Amino acid sequence: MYNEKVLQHFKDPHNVGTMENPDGYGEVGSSECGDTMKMYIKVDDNKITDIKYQTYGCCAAIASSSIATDMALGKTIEEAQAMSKMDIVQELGGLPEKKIHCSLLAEDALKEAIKDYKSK
Amino acid sequence: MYNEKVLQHFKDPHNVGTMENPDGYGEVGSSECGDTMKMYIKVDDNKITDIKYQTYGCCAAIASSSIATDMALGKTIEEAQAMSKMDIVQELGGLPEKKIHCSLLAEDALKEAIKDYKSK
Amino acid sequence: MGIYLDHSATTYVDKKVLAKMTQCYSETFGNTSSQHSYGRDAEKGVGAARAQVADAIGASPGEIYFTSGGTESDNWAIKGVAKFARKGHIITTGIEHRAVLDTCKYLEAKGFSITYLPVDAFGAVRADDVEKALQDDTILISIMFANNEVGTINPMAQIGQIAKKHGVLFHTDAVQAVGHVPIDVSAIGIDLLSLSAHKFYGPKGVGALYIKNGTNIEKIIHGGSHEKGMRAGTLNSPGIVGLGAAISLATEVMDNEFVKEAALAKRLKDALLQLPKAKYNGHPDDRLPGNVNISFDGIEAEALMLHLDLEGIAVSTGSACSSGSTNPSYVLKEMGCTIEQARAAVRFTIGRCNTTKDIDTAAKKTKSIVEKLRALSPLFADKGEKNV
Amino acid sequence: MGIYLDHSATTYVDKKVLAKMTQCYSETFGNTSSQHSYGRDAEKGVGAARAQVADAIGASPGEIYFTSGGTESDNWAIKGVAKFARKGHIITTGIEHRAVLDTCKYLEAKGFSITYLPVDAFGAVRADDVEKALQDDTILISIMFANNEVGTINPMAQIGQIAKKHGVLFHTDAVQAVGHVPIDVSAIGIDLLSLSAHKFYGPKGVGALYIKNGTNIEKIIHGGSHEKGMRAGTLNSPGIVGLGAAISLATEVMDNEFVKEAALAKRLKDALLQLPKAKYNGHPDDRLPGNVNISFDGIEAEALMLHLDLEGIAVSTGSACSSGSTNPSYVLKEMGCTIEQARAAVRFTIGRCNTTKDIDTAAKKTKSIVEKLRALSPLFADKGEKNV
Ligand SMILES: Cc1ncc(COP(=O)(O)O)c(C=O)c1O
Ligand SMILES: Cc1ncc(COP(=O)(O)O)c(C=O)c1O
Repeated sequence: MYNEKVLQHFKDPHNVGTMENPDGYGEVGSSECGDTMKMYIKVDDNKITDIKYQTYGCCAAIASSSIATDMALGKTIEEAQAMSKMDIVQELGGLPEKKIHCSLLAEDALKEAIKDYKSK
Repeated sequence: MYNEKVLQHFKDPHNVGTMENPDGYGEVGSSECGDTMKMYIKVDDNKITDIKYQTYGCCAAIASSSIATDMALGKTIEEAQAMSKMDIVQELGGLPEKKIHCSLLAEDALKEAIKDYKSK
Repeated sequence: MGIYLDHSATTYVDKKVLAKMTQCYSETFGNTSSQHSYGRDAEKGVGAARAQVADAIGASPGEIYFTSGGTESDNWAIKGVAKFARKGHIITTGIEHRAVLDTCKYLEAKGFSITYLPVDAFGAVRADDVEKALQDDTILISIMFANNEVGTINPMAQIGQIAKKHGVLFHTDAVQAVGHVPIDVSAIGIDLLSLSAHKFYGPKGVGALYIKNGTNIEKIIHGGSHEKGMRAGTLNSPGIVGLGAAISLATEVMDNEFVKEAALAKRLKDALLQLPKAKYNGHPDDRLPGNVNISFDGIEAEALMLHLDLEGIAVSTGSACSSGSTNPSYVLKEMGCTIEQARAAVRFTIGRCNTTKDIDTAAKKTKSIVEKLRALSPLFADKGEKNV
Repeated sequence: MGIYLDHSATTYVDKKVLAKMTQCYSETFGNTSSQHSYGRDAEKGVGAARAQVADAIGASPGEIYFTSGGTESDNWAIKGVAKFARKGHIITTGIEHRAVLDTCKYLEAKGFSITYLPVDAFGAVRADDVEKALQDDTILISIMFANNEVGTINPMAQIGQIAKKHGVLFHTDAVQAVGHVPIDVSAIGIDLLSLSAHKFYGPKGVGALYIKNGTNIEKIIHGGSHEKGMRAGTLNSPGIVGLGAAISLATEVMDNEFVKEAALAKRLKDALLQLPKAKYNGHPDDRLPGNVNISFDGIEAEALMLHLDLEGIAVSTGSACSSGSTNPSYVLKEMGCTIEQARAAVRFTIGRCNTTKDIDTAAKKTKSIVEKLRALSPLFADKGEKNV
């Protein structure tokens, strides 16, 4: 049901962890399925230079978190803000239809973190 | 479903045939299932000395006809008249329950033939 | 080894099909609902089978629902449509399999009205009759593709057109036809089609119902979300894999088998009709290739069948003398046969394994047994008449 | 080779059972309705299987009706009794399999009234509650023998006595129990019992319904006079022979298997409960021997299950995040678990092939994956608390 790339990210997710004094912090919970994510970003010169997260959720949620943070790293704030859940799903090479909503968690957490950064 | 003895009589029925100038003749048709039997007897000194029949019917009807005529041969008229379908079934070593009624044909035909003989 | 000439009753499972099933019983044995690799492997097998079944009848895989056999498929199609509609009129025929007839009788007792169409002397429904029977509240036409006793094939394309023209759902019990004659549900205009694996060298206890996308039908087995929530129960994946393999194989060999079986059937028919007073039942051409059904005047079919059995030859009879009353084939009676003719009818159904030698042996034995039984029979007097 | 710890989902078919089935698929393949030797041989196999099933549960062969599996048996038992009664009240529980629950919901929509009894924290129904729920118009009590998720066994003897005392029919879904724990329908006072072969090393797609002689029940599949006119359809004789062989074998090895599986389950449980914040679900003693169900705080069961799968270990989870909403196990919720606990529950079900080594490997891998997932989880903070 999950493709190889999804399973790879699920098995060894990238960028896992927390951050002391992040420039931006976002926390979201999916009302749909109870998945939860905390995201931490470090921003330098309008670019995301470090990113960390913790995720509680299924395989799709974990893999989406991993690849979304990979994708965001190095991007400008504007570029990162433009990322949608479908970009994440595409980068993963697809998710089962029922699981597509799980990737929204990463999109939302990233947006929250950026919002927090901007508000400072 | 049928035992060996039944199948043996069915395969090679005894006493099949017709008779010129029988001493008694009976013809019966089962209203239940359309089976038909014609029976011919020769009587000498109150004993059945020859017996022949034709039967249209299933395996149980044919086997019953065969063994019933075997049983009747050599019997006195009174003994033959006393034969019931259950005697026939027993001599055959049993019939499937649904098929027990088929042996009535032979009993009835024999009784008809005896009646005909007596009426002469 | 015996000679099996009862392939319409059931078939053995083809060796290649069985090998696939065995693998599935012992290795890819997972529950298709499980998300681990055992479950995914089982699901892969079921998915492939779904595509194979769809391919064989011109459907798409999403329109194939697996069941426990032809009987359940028939029950589901008819009750499922009736339940959705809640009330109305159903058109069927008097020669359907009991899985259809008894289901219709059950619905009749529940307040549905049913028309049982007559058939012609060959056992075929007239398309005209179907159209004439239509009512404003007709919810379903259920007419079998090919009859199980005499093999006659109904005018499916014409009936399909009528159903489409009047917007009425069309179900066909194609249990005897699938795997033996070409079927294209969309070309014909079929909305629901029942099939069963054990009639084409697949396993018993597994079948399918084709449900055209968008058809208004309810489920009849509740629990679980299997088969898109339409048929609950752990999927019989080995059986389904067997069904898929069997239908593919049947499609592959269909043309050759048709020609072979039809030739053997003709050979058997020609040999048996040399007997006087032997009546050939069913359509001369529009019939299943392997079916030969003949009434031998003056004999009782069960007796002939059992004699052949004692010689190692398996055939079948429509009628059976049981429970104190004979039930001569209602199919033959509907076709206008007398009760005597119906009681005298024997069905030979030729299959993949049969050879010319089988047929010649069967014909020879049949002839001598018929003669023997006729000699025993008070009903038969050969007056040298021609066959009818 | 992987480690299969999902035997409650389904089992592989035992080699000896499969050999019997294979013989039946290719040699004694006749239709049991046929009167020739092929049919009689098939019927002999089915008759023997019927006696084997009857023996295993303390019934007589005439009380065993073959079906397409546990789901159909459950549907038949409940709808069949309801149809006969026409109206009335049914008592069941909130932790039944969906084959029972969905059938009850269907009947509820048709006007029957249903009581869904609660269970205690271990997942067991209280016999008292059953008695209290009885109404004048109660037509059926349907309570599962053992639960499929947590393995808890219900107080069957007490419920049987209550049913008998009040003259109410008693059905039990014993799909998980048959072949694993001793069952005697007459000693317990069961009127209807569902079982399914694929839960005890028999084939999928075949099951049985025990119907005590004299029980008022209607059929749900129409057509043909198979199974004394109660379940139409060509008998799945190879499947039935497999069911018979499997149930005999299961009865034979039951005592040894029970002891072995219970010991392995204890070993696994003890190992896993070394993890902090791991909650053992279900009854400590009155449960199926091979079942271990544990909630690991702060993790999502699907993630644990998939990680184990990547390591070749097959386990199952009650909950699944699908269609935009998580459906945490209703069984665990009924037992009083929080949604988080329900989402964190993983079921290990040990079977005939498992070894101590399997268990130790599974325990080790599970522990390290749980730790890894907890490190990833924003919800888990190990505060060194004791397990509950
Ligand atoms: C025309 C027809 N319909 C339905 C059935 C029932 O199919 P199954 O035996 O798979 O239940 C049969 C065969 O038994 C059949 O010949
Ligand atoms: C308790 C219980 N009842 C019913 C069923 C359904 O049985 P089947 O899969 O044979 O339809 C299952 C298993 O799937 C079960 O565990």
